Amino acid sequence: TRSVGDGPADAGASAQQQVEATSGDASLCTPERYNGGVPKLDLKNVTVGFAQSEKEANPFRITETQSIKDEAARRGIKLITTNAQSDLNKEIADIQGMIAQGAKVLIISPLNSEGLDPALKAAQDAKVPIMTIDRLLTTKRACVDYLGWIGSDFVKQGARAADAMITATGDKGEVAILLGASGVNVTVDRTKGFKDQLAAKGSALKVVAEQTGDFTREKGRAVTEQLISANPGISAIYAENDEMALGAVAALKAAGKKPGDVKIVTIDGTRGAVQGIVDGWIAAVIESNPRFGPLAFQALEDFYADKGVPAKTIISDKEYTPENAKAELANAY
Amino acid sequence: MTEPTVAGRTGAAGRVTWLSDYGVYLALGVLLSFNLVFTPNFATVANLRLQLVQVAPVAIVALGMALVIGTGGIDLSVGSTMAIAAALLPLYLGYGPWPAIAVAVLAGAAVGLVNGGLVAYGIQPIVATLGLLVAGRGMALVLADGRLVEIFDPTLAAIGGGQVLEVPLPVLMALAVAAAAAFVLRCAAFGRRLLAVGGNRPAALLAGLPVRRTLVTVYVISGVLAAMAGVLTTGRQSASDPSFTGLLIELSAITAVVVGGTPLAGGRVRILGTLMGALLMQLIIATVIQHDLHDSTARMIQAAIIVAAVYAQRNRSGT
Amino acid sequence: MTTGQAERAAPFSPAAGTGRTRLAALARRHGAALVLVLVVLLGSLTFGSNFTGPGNLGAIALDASYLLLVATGMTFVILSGGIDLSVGSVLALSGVLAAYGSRWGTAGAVLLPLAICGLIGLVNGLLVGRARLAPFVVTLATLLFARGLAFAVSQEGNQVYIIPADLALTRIGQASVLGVGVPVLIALAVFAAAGVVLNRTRFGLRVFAAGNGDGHAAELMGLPVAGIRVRVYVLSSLLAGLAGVLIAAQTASGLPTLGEGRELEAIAAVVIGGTLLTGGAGSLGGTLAGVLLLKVIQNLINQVGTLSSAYQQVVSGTFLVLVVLVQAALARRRRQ
Amino acid sequence: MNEPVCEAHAISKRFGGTVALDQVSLRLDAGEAHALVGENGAGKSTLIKVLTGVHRPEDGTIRYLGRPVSFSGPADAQDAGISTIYQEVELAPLLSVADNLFLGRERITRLRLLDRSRLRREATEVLARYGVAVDVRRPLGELGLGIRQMVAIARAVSARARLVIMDEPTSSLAPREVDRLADVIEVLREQGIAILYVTHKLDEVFRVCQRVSVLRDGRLVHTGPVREISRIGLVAAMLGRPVAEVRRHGVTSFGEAHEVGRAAPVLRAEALVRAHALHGVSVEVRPGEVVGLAGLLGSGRSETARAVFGADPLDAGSVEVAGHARRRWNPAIAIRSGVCMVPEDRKAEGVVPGLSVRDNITLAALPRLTRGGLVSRRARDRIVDAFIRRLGIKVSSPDQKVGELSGGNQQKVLLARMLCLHPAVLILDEPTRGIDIGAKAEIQALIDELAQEGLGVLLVAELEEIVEGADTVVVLRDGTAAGVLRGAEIGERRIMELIAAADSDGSAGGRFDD
Ligand SMILES: Nc1ncnc2c1ncn2[C@@H]1O[C@H](COP(=O)(O)OP(=O)(O)OP(=O)(O)O)[C@@H](O)[C@H]1O
Ligand SMILES: Nc1ncnc2c1ncn2[C@@H]1O[C@H](COP(=O)(O)OP(=O)(O)OP(=O)(O)O)[C@@H](O)[C@H]1O
Ligand SMILES: O[C@@H]1[C@H](O)[C@H](O)CO[C@H]1O
Ligand SMILES: [Mg+2]
Ligand SMILES: [Mg+2]
Repeated sequence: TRSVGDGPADAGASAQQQVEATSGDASLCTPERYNGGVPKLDLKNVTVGFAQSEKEANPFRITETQSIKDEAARRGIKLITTNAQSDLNKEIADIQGMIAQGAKVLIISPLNSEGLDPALKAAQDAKVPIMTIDRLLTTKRACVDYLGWIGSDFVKQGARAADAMITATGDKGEVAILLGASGVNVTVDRTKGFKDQLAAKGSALKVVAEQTGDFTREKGRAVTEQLISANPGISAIYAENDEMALGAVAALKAAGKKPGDVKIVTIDGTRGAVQGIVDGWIAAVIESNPRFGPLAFQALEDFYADKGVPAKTIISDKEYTPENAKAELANAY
Repeated sequence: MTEPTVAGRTGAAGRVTWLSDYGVYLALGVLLSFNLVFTPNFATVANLRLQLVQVAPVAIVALGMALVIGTGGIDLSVGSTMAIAAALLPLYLGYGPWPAIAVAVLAGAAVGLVNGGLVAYGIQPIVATLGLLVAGRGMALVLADGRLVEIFDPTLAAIGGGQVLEVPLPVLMALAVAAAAAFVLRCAAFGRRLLAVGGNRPAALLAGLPVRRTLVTVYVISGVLAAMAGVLTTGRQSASDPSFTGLLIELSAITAVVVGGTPLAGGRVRILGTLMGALLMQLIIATVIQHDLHDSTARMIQAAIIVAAVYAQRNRSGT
Repeated sequence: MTTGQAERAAPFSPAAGTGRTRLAALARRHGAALVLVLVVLLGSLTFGSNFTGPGNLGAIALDASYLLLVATGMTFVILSGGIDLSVGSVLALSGVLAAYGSRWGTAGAVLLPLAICGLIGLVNGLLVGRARLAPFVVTLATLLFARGLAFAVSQEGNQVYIIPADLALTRIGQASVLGVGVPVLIALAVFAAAGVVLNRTRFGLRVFAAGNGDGHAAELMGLPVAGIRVRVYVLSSLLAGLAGVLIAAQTASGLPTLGEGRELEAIAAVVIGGTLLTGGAGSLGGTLAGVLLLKVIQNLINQVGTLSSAYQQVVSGTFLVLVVLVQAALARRRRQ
Repeated sequence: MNEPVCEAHAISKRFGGTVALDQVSLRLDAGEAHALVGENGAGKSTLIKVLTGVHRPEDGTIRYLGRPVSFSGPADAQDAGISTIYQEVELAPLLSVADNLFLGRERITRLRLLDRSRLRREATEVLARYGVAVDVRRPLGELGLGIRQMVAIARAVSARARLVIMDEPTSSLAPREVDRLADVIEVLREQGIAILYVTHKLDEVFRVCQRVSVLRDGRLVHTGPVREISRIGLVAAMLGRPVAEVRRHGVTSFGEAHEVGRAAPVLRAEALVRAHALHGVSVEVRPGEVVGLAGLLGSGRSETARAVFGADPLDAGSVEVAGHARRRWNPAIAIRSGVCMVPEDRKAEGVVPGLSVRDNITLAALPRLTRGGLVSRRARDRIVDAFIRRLGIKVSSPDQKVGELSGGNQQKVLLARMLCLHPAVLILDEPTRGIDIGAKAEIQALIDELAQEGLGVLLVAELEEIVEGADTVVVLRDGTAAGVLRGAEIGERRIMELIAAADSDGSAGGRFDD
């Protein structure tokens, strides 16, 4: 047996998030500028709150929370955490609750790009700055509604997956897409990025099915079973996260397929998926690095040190391929 | 009142009775025909086998649910029980697959014991089992530290994916459970007791039947079957996934039972109908995915079919 | 009346009940409120102003207000002998429609969702009341349907509709009066009105009557049971819809994923509040206590801060069982 | 007489295969109490349900107050001024007595809100008129069956009705309440209200009603003034048998006293106490003895019967079977030790309607018929066949669902359920309630026969039946034994005296001259 998602301990330094680009550098956010000014604090003397959005049921979330906790511990900062279990209202209540409990700074991983308004407002009223990670609050303003954002470019992840898919398949055949959870902007972006890129490249690949796998292994498996039963011609699968991809692998195995019969491209970079490349089941993994801790706390430090925080910090996500998978396996989470 | 009002049954009595008894078969037939004609690669042994394998855990859970519903109860905790079983397997695999399975099944029995105890004490089944729906999932996550654990055990894999004479083991298990349930209901004293408790609990009590023991037993059976379904699922996907194993399966199971013609009020159980109900729901999902319809469309179609099926049975089942 | 009869009736009058049984009756009726008081006391002793501070209480109140709306409708449904599993999905659908309808201003954002939700309630009511289908199954179907429709309207979640910030609805939804959020005030007002309807009007009394037995008795007593059922389900859907609109106003958007599992939370609140799941007896006051109890517990578990979300589930599930167990034990003593 | 209040003409109603009503016509005049009698399953309740819009007839017309009508349901009929007490009292048990009385005609204030205080006041007043003194805020379900029936009557009668229909209103009433009802009907008649009165108690027909109609197998076989028909004639019409044959039966079918002798009691219950219900009742039953429990409505007869059987938990008291004291006592243990009970409320606590006659009969015998968890079919079918024959249960097959049987046959199924256990003591709580005269006679004869064979019987029944059938009578009052009568001491007057002993005005015994 192997427990999934307890990898970060032995990951090398290169596993940590690297900044690819920042934007909004012209007006870096500082306590004076933040929403009409917030008090300056010493992070060591205050409580920081972290609001996790989804169940810690997949390696991405496990690693994300752990990374925040580890970094807080490393820096000797007092941290409280909540988990909204994918319930938007609970995330709002969680954030308001943490403010009421005396958290002076917040790091939140928004459940979605919309809908956190009441929580943001409560934070504004209490003059509690919010650093956001992972999912971007698309319609809100940096340094007003929130301090800044660190995360991946999900559309680009999708586009890179398309590129990898074209390479893996030699640009021919039928592709099935395993969509992430419905109604989540990550799903929307990764789908858009993938399809747009295929179009842009004038790819000959044909998307024959798009079914939701809810970001879970079980659903990914069940759906793949049905899809390959109905379309034996499917020669490639684009899974919008690794869990679903691993479910798809299980389905292919059960159907008697051999590694490589169906090319799978996926996003996240979990250990299981990278191992899947090593084993020949998976063609490529586009990383979505969840180790937000160091960059997030660094941003807070920079904020209070008046160095300023850019509106957007986009991290550089790696790509795992058959060429580098074995070597990089230790860095996967 | 003494006799229920049965307006409308007078005229087309025969036809309506037929529909109410065979509505689910009719719906199944229609859906099957549709697929045979319009779904490419549907009529293959492999595809048929796939549908049966996928429905097996739901069917097993639904059979337990049918017995519970026969007593006038309901068991919302089955999904969480599956998760608990799944979470326990990797913890005890060190002692070998069979001890681990035994532990998982015992845990299912324990959950059933708590449910049954609460119901026998007089707590309404929905609330009693709602408690364990919430707490049970939490326990599973605590046990597994919230993580999915991959399992490479050949025995478990065989249970989940093996075949005997070309028939997958999960399917055989579902059929065996169905046969046992049907036999018990028909021939065993326990079956009569169960139906009497569901049909008129005070009467069963005054007839000297061990009402509480019957209730506890039924919930234990449901718990054990759910745990078995959890073991199957885990074996089949070679991973113990306490977060998602059995999530919302209670709704599928209840739907299968009710669509299969078992009244929620208790006092009557349809085993074959339950199997057919489960198969119907499975076929809807398969149809939707294989025709690449949207998830939202799938839900709306399911809703319509559920209502149509229970509408067809409304006179008989007295629901 | 003769003295003889008075004497004969005496042993059966409540005045003859012992002090102990009367206490038990009281405890059952107000059990949830009692436990609530205890929990709040415990919370304030343990966490002090982190718990009792206006910010925290305000957050609890806001979170509770949506559940209160849903649970109020659910109370009517359960009292009438039914159940409504569709409320969580209806709430989400309503939010999506509110955001969608906000292109036609506040009126569109309020009327469109309420109209559609009312229609869903009507379908529930007709299927349960007139066609006499089991409410559990009917509303299970509409649970699927409403969620499906919510996703369909938002193009499988690809399209998140935003409510403009300058819309009256958004401003009202996000405003607060004397530190109390407007949604809280609206929920309380609705709750109070519902209380009057349930306890002081003909319709309210008949809701109770419909829930006695299988409704057949009420029918033979000449009550329009089917009509009562229809209205109860429409009410439930409308209140879930209203909660959806308020959430949309609060969050300035309509998300189709909202409210999953809300139906079970609402049912739990109603039952903890002492309403019989089989119908016919219960109270709205109990439901309020039940709602607050659930939310306060959740808040307290969060206060612990380090408790993982899995433990939260264990605690709230166990708590639910304990509360109904205590109630059952009290009821048992009373019956003897 | 002027125009009838209600007139049904050539009504026919079928349920699937069975013809419940076949061309039945009935006229109800203002100020008359019209009795409707017939065997179980004759179609009486069905006719009432057709009149009030519960069922739609296949054929026939109904005129009400001179106009043809077709009510859409009970609500509609009630609005038109037809007020009905349906068979088997089933109001809203969880609602208060007051709410039950006025449901459908709630008192409201000008603001359209419920006028609770007025409701309570009027409810108390109305009930007082029927001699019922209860706290009207109490849930109805907490009260005994009899009281509930009185509430149902008060409810129907206090509506402003032109026609009051009563389907077996007295099935659970004691003589005193029946008297009250008779008075009420008298008052209603004086107001020009028409009353349709269904009953199996022929005394009431002659005391209360002016005209009588007889249904047999769904057909109207007689209608005419009460004074023109004899009791025997009425029975003959109901049964469809010649008068001479009917004459051979007495008032009840109980025979002479049984040989009880000095045998030790098989069952002895001592000083039973149950809060609010029993205050130290003791009962002894010897082999072959029929012990009757007599008392007024709510005096604790059913409570005693249930306590002896272990159906309700006791606060104090002891039960001894065949000389052995029992520490744990509940229905399962009672049945195993040979003490069996047929409960009063057939529907709520007796039959399992969805199960077959076969399963219902063998329900309690299951443990005995089971080997290794499996039911022995042969043994089961033998028992079932034997009892269906012996009790003359009318069924199409043992597989028929009990819910489809008429009341009398359901009662016999319950008797068979207990008799097939070969009990030493049989507790019967109103075994003939709602049962037609023929079936009643059969059951009485059966009790007699069983007692001859050495069975001890504890019987709760109408006074008349107790007087004729019991060897010993325990008279209950307010949950205590007011006295015990044996053999020749047993008589209606003596029993009423004991019941009335504590009643200062002694009104209870009023009308019971034999
Ligand atoms: N809803 C129903 N469905 C089927 N059969 C019915 C129904 N209601 C009545 N019957 C049948 O119609 C016949 C007449 O029944 P009804 O209840 O009118 O008899 P009744 O004269 O009131 O008898 P009782 O004295 O036992 O109350 C019976 O054979 C009964 O089984
Ligand atoms: N006059 C009354 N006032 C209030 N409650 C009454 C009255 N009469 C009966 N009861 C109720 O009846 C119960 C006891 O009645 P029980 O059923 O033992 O009487 P019974 O003699 O069998 O009469 P019956 O069965 O005809 O009602 C009591 O618990 C009480 O609730
Ligand atoms: O990017 C993450 C991961 O892909 C995860 O699997 C689901 O949530 C998204 O936000
Ligand atoms: Mg009748
Ligand atoms: Mg009685």
